[in-house]
Amino acid sequence: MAQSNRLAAGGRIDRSRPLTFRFNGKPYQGYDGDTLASALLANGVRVTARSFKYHRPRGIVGHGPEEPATLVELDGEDASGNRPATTVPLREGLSARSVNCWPSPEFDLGGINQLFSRFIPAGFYYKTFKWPNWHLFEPSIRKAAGLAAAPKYAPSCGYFEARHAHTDVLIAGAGPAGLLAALEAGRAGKRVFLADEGPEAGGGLLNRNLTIKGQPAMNWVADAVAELQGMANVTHLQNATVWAYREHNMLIVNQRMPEQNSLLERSWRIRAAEVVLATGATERAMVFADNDRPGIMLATSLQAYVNHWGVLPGQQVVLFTNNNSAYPVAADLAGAGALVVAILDSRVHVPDAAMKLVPDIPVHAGTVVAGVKGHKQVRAVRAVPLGGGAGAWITCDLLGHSGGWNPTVHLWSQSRSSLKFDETLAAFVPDSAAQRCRAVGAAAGNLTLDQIIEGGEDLPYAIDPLWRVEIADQKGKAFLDIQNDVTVSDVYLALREGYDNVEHVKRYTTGGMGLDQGKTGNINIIGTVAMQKGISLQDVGTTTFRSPYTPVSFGAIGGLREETVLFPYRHTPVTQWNKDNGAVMYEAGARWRRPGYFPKPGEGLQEAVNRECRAVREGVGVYDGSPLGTFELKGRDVPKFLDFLYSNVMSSLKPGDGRYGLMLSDDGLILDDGVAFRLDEHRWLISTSTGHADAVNQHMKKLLQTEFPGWQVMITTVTSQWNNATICGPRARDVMQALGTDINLSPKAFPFMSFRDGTVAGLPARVVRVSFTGELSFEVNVAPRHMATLWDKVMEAGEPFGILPVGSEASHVLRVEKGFLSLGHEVDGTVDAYDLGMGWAMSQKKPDYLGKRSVQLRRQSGHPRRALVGVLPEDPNRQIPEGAPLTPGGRREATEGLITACVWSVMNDRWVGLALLENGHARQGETAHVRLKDGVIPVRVTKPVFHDPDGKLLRS
Amino acid sequence: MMLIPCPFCGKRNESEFIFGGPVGADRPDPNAASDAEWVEYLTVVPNPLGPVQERWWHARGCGEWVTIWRDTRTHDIVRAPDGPK
Amino acid sequence: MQKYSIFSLARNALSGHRNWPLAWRSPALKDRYEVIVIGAGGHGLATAYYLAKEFGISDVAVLERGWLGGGNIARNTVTIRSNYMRDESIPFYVKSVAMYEGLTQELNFNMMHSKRTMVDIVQTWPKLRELRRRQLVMDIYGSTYEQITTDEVRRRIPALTGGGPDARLPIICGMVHTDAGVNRHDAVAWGYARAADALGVEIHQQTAVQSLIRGVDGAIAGVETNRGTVRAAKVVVAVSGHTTTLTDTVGLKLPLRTMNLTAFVSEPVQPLVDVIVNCPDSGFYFSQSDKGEMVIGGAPDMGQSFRRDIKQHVFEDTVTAMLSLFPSFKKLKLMRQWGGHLDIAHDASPIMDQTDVPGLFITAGWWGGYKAIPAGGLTLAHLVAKGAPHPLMSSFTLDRFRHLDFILEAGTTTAR
Amino acid sequence: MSYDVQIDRLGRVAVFDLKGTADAVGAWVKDILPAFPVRPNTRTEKNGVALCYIGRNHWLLRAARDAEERLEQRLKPTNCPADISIVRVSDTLTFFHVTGPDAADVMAIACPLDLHETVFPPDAVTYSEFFGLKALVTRCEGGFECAVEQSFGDMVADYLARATA
Repeated sequence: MAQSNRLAAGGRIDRSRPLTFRFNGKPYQGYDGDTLASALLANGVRVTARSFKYHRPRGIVGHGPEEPATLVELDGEDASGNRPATTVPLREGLSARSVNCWPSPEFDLGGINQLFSRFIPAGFYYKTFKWPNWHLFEPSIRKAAGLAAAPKYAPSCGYFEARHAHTDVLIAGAGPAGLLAALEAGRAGKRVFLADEGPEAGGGLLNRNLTIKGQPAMNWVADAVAELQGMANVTHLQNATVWAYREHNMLIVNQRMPEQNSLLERSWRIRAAEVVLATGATERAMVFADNDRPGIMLATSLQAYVNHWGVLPGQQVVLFTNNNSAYPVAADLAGAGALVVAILDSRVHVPDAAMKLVPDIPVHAGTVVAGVKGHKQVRAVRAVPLGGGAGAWITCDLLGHSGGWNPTVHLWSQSRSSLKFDETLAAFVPDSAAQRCRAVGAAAGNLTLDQIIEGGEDLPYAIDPLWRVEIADQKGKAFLDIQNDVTVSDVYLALREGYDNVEHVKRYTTGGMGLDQGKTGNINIIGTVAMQKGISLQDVGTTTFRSPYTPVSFGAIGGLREETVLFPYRHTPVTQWNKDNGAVMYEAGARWRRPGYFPKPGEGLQEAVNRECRAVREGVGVYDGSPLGTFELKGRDVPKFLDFLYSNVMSSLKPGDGRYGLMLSDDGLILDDGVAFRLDEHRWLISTSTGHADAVNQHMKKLLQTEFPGWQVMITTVTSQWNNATICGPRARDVMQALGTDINLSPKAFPFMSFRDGTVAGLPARVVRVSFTGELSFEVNVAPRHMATLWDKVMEAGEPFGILPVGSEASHVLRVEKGFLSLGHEVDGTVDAYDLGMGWAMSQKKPDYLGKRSVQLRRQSGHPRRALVGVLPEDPNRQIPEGAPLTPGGRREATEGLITACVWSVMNDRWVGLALLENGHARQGETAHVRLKDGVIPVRVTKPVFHDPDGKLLRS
Repeated sequence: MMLIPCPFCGKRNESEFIFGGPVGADRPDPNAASDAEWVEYLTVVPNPLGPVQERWWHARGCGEWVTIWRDTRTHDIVRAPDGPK
Repeated sequence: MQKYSIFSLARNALSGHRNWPLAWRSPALKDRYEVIVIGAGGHGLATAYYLAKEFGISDVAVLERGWLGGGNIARNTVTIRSNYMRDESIPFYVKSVAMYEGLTQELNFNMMHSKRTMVDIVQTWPKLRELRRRQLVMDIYGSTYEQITTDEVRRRIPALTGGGPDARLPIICGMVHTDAGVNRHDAVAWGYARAADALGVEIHQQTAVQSLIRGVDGAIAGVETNRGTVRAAKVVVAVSGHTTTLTDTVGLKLPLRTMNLTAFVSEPVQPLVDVIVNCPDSGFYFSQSDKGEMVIGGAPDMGQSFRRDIKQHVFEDTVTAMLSLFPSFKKLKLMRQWGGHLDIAHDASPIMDQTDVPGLFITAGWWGGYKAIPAGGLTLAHLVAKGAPHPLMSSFTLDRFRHLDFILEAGTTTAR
Repeated sequence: MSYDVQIDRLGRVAVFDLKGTADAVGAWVKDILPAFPVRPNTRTEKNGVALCYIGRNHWLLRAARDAEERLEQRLKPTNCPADISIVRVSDTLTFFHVTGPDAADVMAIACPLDLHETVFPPDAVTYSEFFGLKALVTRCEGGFECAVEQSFGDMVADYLARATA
């Protein structure tokens, strides 16, 4: 397994650590420090991919994240798809496959597309595949599209992590400019965070033979890294890509291969006081016929393979450039033993400084490449004078081209900072900053080392832009976007058809929409559009740079935050008891998990619920009411505050008494219902429904801080300071007696809607007489520290009376039998208190309270209202699905109401329901019709109460 | 993720806050306002291409209701209240 | 209008595709039109097309400050569905879905409409109750919605391996909306533009309306643009998030706010999910594009915004929710993300109406307005042409606010 | 453990919620309180009783559980004047200690605050987020103390375990 293209010496690889890997099933060998790309080139592998649309053979083009051509899919433990081969670090046993071709890139059946490529120009699918319809074609199109296979499993071992970080200066990029910025800030004692996407610091210096003050530039890099290492205030990460620049100077970094082996990737959310973008520059491609053939690579990438990886990808090299940067490349290649046949320079005058570097290499000024021989491998290129002419074929096995350089402005642009087109550099460069950030080094347009660091020696840039080669008799596709197979003629077609905005061109041709986001090609598309329309590149403008800078795995973005962080869960001290006693647990709003019902072995939901209901109606039951929202209000102005907050009057309450009330929003919708108690002159306790506790808290605080800042009302949330066991049913008083209490429980001494403090079962307790079941109820409130004890004692004391725990399903049945309101069911934003038969709760006395005016206004409109009614299906054994619509005569017409609840009533031995029905109050006794898909259910309209209509029991 | 200046706690992550809506017109006297005035107060809020006054509740913080001016084009917070005396 | 077909494609191939005509003209801007439509987005272009096609009004100028099809239609998640809850909404969306299905043929432009059904993943009982309620009302209007078991959900969506019995929010069941589909958003804009142009409608890009002009009688008289004054007795504002920016110039007060909604796509992968997956309890939805990308949407950002950016915490919540149900996506990569702004009415339902300024029409408050483009364009054109609301949209007028008769839909896909 | 930390879930702690102006509260119970902290989100301490200034006119009094009854008798929550509010809230919070060399790393996963000692000194105490929940964060011997709403205690314990597993 000889590495035929590996140089005898040189490169930043560890030749003492050979690694074996597989590519498309074949075994190869490389070295530690290689990327998959450098190892493949070392092994002389030329065809490494097939293109997306035409399935043309493709090789490796670049050496970093800009790589447009060779995407691979990794197998095994680190399976992941669509990875540029140039960014895959080589590991022992690595196994990779080319994407997008079958069975292999050497012999790809999809290559057939090349034959009818002329029939599938840009946007062809908008014009055909219409008849008979898209479905006929979609499956095959979908199969053909899509690059790698989708991941099948989550990583079987290891985990992702996301964390927060804060820094004075965040520096993106550890090339010379980034290192300089880091040293400066670090020495000044600032907190510095330096992140670089590569495995090693140095940026462009890693790939070139440059000197600083006469010494190899990489020596300077080593010293800088060492000094930063010694600073406690500096965090320096490699393999860490800054991929997003958000508002308020928050940037996101994706770190691969972090120090902890079980950690796959780490996501950093970094808040920086200042940001320095030292993201370097990306070499861009030349555009000429068949510029995508394997063996045609970016010039500086060739240099990188020689200097960084000790690989010489070919023997006979031609270079094609419009700027000086190809000349050092030629020198390095020649130095590595390659035969540099010629440098073709589209510039008419080549600067002497460049010529000096290559005394023995033929340089053809004012010359371009206008054609390529070779299909799976470049064999010769056609050199033609800029003005046209026959030209000559030059034999070679490698073509390096440099269309100039683009400052890497992705993050700059993401920050909303502006770009301008610099005519001398023929590139878009940072203009004015929108946030506290600055660009430095090549990212700022300082493309040569001497501009960046004192004593740095480099050639001047000297570009004369050439956006595309235009030679009359040029044949073959000239690619602007190699990854998406977008050619110059595609752009012409788009313009010809009127898709002439750069965004139209991008969307119509898909140019720049690949995984590489057109890092090497977009500028040529813009240049081509500019030339074609005869306007400046500034006026054409760029398309939006969007995050991420390079693709990021979702796992890292999610980090450890799994669904429980998104949907937290809350427990009461009785939760464990519930589980131990076979409760089926549900989500009960506000993140509480509560028991739905307590089935006995072999018992279904309905039997269990019936059993629990019968216990409450005929004996006694108990439920854990802890999740109810509870707030203590204190201050002189609480009474007037509550009178504004609730639709009914609360200020008239005497200490020790409570009242049920409704809260409305100011636009007249029902916000919540609950009970308010007056503890003493200035202390009040209010309870809210479980699901709305947070909303009510927010609502109250907003009113007090923004509307009535002068009012003296102090609110303390005590939901979790009080838990309660609510004992309900005809035998509830007996159970209370059995528990033992110093509170006089007689109806006279302790009437409905009042509370008493005392001890129950020896525990300090506040007992409240409210009822959500319609039965005699005692809500025994204790501190959570006592709740488990209380619960056990209640079950023990209740045992002789057949006490049962009651779940939310039975509670639902019991409240429906009583016609008690449930916000989730009867209140859907369309009804008001009058519709619900609770007009009594709408105070006429109070001149103003939240929602009063809006309810009046809404009722003035004269639109028909839907009122709460009871419904009895004519067939007592016919259940009605909750939510089912009521329509006139059950016909297929607009609805006139809906069933809000329907339960099996053990007391009535039939199904009973509640409904919102148009003009319902006037329609009692009539028949209404529920419309189902498969029929109509006639129902009798009744009052919305099916048990103890006068409420004697709950007051008993 | 913005940094919202809480007068009590200083700048904090937006995720500590709950959005409290833009600041609309003052609540008119419901017994004096016309129907149209009442509806406008309830439903119409300023929606400028520029600074808007809005409220954020420091729910996972000190509980302060913070009123700020924020530019809807840039999300820059252009005016914020002072802390407690 | 040149007929697009496999034959025209073949014919043009032989001439190197050098003879394709312009998809739309770039005519000179006149100083007066019968109708001005502001905004060459989905609703604007559709309205212009139906004005010409259905109501014979072709003296129409569509004024676009940027490039046609560059509004929210350029950046949305192309979900087309009619599973709403209220009588006011369902028939409108049923019509829109039906129109979309015929649009490729009508406009002779391949919309790549893929009627691939949507599956709602139900994880809480209140949500199931709400969806069941929708199901039976939808049935009245012929919109399909069927409950399926969790096993069936997993059979249809093999990648859905989360949400098991021990999950925080276990999957209870699924609801299948077979009418739902996706298509190619750019094609919708370009198809309407091309067809409207062929009927005589003028589309003027890079023509920014700076303000509206009222006549002495108070009625609308035209618009001021960066290219001068253009007059018309009827002006339609179809600019999504920027509605109030324009109506403020004539002192109109509208119950609208502009909010930012983001979306993102994964790297392209081989076909994996062939339905639209919607997870209302978790707060995200996605479908796989024909190119292989997962196109994913989540909840809107809090607060008004014209910035079109991504809120990291909102984005992370969406990703986290997705990974909880689709753990294998941990290895999938984010390829691109973006934000778009849209305006939302006080009751979160759309507004299509003539305003208090006679002759000034708005179509706004579209909260997921992509699915509404065909019906929205048709019914608004009806309103503009006839001066009376189309029966399908008569509830969406401003009148509902006069007595606070809100249309409260729990219908947005991202309600969490 | 990939992080070198210790996670402890504390037993109940005595906590009282005090509201009202410093003057008003001080007038009622000055003798048993440490000096009122002046800077927001800081705390003072006197013989085992910490006074945390955690909101406008809002303090938390924190002490060992055995001090609870004694403090309650002195504070007399039910008798205090109208212009102040004193409520026993010991049961509403569950306390965790994250200590050890990597404590800051674990905190960085759970909490968005900048906890660098230059920004978050030893006497700092504040409400912030902890795994997305409202939490009271402060420093303790060798690390950090976080208190969350008691009913979320199990969840937070679970998440701390995951973050450090």
